[in-house]
Amino acid sequence: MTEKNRQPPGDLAIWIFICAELGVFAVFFAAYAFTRAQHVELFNRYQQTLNSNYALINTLALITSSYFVVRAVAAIRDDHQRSCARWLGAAIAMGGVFLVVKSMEYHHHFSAGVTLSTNTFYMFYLSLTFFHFMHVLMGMVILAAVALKARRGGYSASAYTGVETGASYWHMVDLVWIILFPLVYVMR
Amino acid sequence: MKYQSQSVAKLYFIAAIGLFVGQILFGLVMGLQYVVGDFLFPEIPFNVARMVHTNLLIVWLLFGFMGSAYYLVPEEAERELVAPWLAKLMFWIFLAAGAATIVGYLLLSYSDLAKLTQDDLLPTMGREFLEQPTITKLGIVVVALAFLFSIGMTILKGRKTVVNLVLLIGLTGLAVFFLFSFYNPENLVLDKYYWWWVVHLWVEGVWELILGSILAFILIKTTGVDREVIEKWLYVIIAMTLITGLIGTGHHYYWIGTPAFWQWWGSIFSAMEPIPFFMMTIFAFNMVNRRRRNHPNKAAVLWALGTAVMAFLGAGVWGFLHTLAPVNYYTHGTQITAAHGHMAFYGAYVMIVLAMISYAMPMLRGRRAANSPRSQVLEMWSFWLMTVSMVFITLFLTGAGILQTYLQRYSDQPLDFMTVQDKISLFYWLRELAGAVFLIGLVIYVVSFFAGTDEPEVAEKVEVDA
Amino acid sequence: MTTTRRNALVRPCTIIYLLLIGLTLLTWALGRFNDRIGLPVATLSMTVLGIALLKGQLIGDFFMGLRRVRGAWRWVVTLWLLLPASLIGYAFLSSY
Amino acid sequence: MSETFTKSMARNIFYGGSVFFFLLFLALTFASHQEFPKRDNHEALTPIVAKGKRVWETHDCIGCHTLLGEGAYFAPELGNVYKRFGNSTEAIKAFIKSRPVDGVPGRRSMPQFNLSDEELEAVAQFLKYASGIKTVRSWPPNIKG
Repeated sequence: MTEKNRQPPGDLAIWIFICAELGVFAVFFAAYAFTRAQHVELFNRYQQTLNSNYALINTLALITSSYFVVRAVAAIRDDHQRSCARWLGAAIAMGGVFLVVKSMEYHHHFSAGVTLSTNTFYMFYLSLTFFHFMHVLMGMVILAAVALKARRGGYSASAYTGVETGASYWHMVDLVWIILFPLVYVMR
Repeated sequence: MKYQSQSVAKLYFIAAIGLFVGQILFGLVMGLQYVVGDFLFPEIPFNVARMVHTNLLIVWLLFGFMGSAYYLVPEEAERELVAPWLAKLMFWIFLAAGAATIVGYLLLSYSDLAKLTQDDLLPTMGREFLEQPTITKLGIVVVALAFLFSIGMTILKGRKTVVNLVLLIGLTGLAVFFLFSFYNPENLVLDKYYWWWVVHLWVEGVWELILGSILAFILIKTTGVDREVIEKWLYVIIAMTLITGLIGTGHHYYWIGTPAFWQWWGSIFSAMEPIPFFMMTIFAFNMVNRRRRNHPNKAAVLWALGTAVMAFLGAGVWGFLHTLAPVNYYTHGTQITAAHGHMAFYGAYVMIVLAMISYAMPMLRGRRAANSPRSQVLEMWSFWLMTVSMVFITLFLTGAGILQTYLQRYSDQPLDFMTVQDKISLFYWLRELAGAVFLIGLVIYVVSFFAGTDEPEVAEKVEVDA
Repeated sequence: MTTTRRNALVRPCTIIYLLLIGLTLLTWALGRFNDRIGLPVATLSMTVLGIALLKGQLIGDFFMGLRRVRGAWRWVVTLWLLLPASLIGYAFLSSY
Repeated sequence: MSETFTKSMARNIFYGGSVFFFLLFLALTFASHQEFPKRDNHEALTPIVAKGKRVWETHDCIGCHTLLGEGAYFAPELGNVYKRFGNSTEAIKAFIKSRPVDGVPGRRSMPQFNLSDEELEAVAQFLKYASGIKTVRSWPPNIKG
C-alpha cells in the first residue's frame, strides 16, 4: 500500500463545496424523517405512488457511472488519456440514463397533477429528488469539461488533480442518492 | 496614494460621513418617538423620520461603496481611472438628487411629494426602503450606470485582479437587482415577492461580494500576506455566500402568501447563511496573524477585524435566531427583526465602509500611510463606543422583541399591539440611551479627522529578522 | 497505483462495484417483495438503512479514495453518513 | 502528494455554484408562480382595491405599520386589521377619519391624512383584500397581529 495522503483526492476547494452540499442534504434528509414521523400515514400512502423500479434503474445507473469514473481516474494514473476520456464519456452516458428515467418519473407525477404544493410528502419528494437531479446535471457538466480536457491531452500520470476533483464531485452525487433511494422509496 | 484619480474617493467619503451623521440624528428622533409618541408630531411623523433614517443609510453606504471602488480599483488595476471627471460629475448629481429627496421628505407631505414627482406615471413609491420618488430611482440608475462604466472600463483596460472582478460583479449585481424596484404590481403577493429581489439579493447577496472584496483589499494592503492566499479565500467565501444566500431568500417567503415549500427551502438554506460570515471572521483573523508587516494604520486593521466579528454576530447569529420558520412564525415583524437589522447593517456594511475610509483617508489627505497617534487613538475610541453601544442597542431591542413576541403572540391571553408597546417601553428607553452613546462615538469619530493633523504619522515598526 | 493491484485478475474497485450492485438489488427486493417476505416494517427500514450506510462507506472508501487518506478528511464521509442516519433512524423508530 | 487548493478551482466553484443556485432559485420562483393564484386573493383585486394600494403607498403607511409582517414596527400589523375590526371596512374608515390633527399628548398617534371619501373607501377595500391572502398557517398567529 502506498503512503497515505493528508488530503482527499482532488482540489481541496471542491471538498469544501462537497461538505457544504452534503450538509444541506443531511438537513433535508433529517427534515424528511422528522416530518414523516408526524404524518406517518400520509407519507406511507403517497410513497406507494412512487415506482421503485425506476429508482432501482437509477441507482444502478449512478453506481455504474461512479464505477466508470473510478476507472477513468485509474486510466489517467497510467497515463492513458484517451481511455480516461472514454470512461468519463461512459459515466456521462449513465448520468444521461438517470436523467431520462427520472424525467419519465416526473412526467408520470406531473401529468397526475402533482406539484410541490400538493402535500407534504410530495413537497419533500420533489424537493429532494429535484435538488439531486440538478446535481446530476451539474456533475455531468463537470465531467464533460474534464473529459474534453482529457481528450485534448490536458492531464497526465503526473498531473491529474482535475480528474480527481471532478470524480470526487460525481461520487458525492452518487453518495447522496445512496441514502435518498432507501429513505424516500423503501423505508416506511 | 499611487494614482492621481484615486482622489475622487475623498469627495464620496466626506459625503458618506456627513449623511451618516444625519442618519444617526434621525435614528435618535425615531428612538425618542417610540417612548414619547408625540415628539415632533405632526411636523416629523415617525414614518418620515424612518424614511430619512433608512434612506440616508442606503445612500451613504452607496457613497461609501462608490468611494471605496474609486479608491481601490485604480490601485488594483494599476492605472488611472477612466473618466475621473465623470466620477466627479456623478458625485454632485447623486448628492443633489439625494439631498433633494430628503428635503422633499421633510418639507412636503409624502402624498404631495408623490403628486409632485408624478408617481402615477410609473408608481414605485411607498414600499419599504424604496420610498424614493420614481425620478430619484431613475437618477440612481443613471448614476449607477455611469459609475459602472468608469469602474468597468478601468478594470478592463488595466490589471484584472480577483478583488477588482469580485467588486465589479457585486456592483453590477447591485445595479441589476435595483431594476426590480420599478416592478410594482397591484397584486400584493407579487409585489412583495419581487420587492425582496432588491432588498434580500442586495444585503444578503451582492453586497456581501462588495464587502468581501473591500475586506480582501484592506487585508492585502495591511497584512502583506500573499495575494494568492487572500484571493483564494475570497472566492470560497463569496461562493458560500451565494450558494446559501440565493435560496436563502426563501426565509422572507414564509408568511406573505407564498407557497409552503418555502418554509423548508428557506429555513434550510438561510440557516447556512452564517457559514460564510463565520469563514470571513476566521479568514480575517488568520490573515492578520500571518501578517508579514505591521501596518502603521492600527485603526484600519481594527475596523477590518471589527467588521468580520460584528458581521458574523449581527448577520450570522442574530439572523439565525429567527430564520427558522417555526420560530419566525412568532417573531416575524417584531423588534427581533429590528435588532437583527441594526447589528447586521452596522457590522457588515457600516464597518466595512468605515474600515475603507480609515485605510484610505490618510493617503487621500497627503499622508504616507497613517494618521498621527492622537488621531488614531480618537478613532479607536470611536470604534469601541459605537460598536459597544450597537451591541447594547441590539440587546435591548432583542429584549423588547422577546417580550413583544411573548405578550402579543405567544401567551394564552395575547395583548393588543399598543398595550404591549407600553409594557416594554423600558427597553426602548435603554435603547435610546445606547443610541445617545453611539452618537457620542460618532462625534469623536468625526473629531478624529481634525485631531493631530499637524503631528507626524505613526511609523511602521520594522521587524528585524536576522 | 501499486503493482499488486494492476496484476490482480479483478480490480478491487470492480469487486466493490459488484458488491454495491448486489446490495442495491437487495434493498430494492426488500422494498418490493416484503409483503411476501413479511419482515416487520421497523426491521425492514432499519435493515435498508444499514445497507445504505454500508454502501455509502464503500463509496467513500473505495470510490472516493478516502481509505488512502489520513487525518480528519479520512472520516468525512463516515461522519456524514452517521449523522443523518442516526437522525433518520431515531425519527423512524419513534414513529412506530 | 502536496497540498492542492487552487485559486482557479475556488473561482470555478464560485461561478458554477452561483449559476447553479440562481437557476434553482428561478425554478422555485416558477413553482411559486404556479401556486400564487390559489393564495393571492386575486379574485378580489378590483380597480378600487388597486386604487387603495396606491393610497396605501402614497401615504407611506409602511413607514409605521407592518403588512404581513413587513414594514415598520411602530404601529400595529394591518394584514388582519379587517378581521380585527370586526370584518368591517366602515370601522377602518372611521378610525382613519377620526385621527386628531395635532396628535395625542405624549402618545403615538396616526397622522390625520385628510383622505377623500373615495380614498378612504379604496384603502379600506385594499386592507380587506390583504386580509384575504392565504398565508401559510394563517399568519399572523392571532387576531392581535
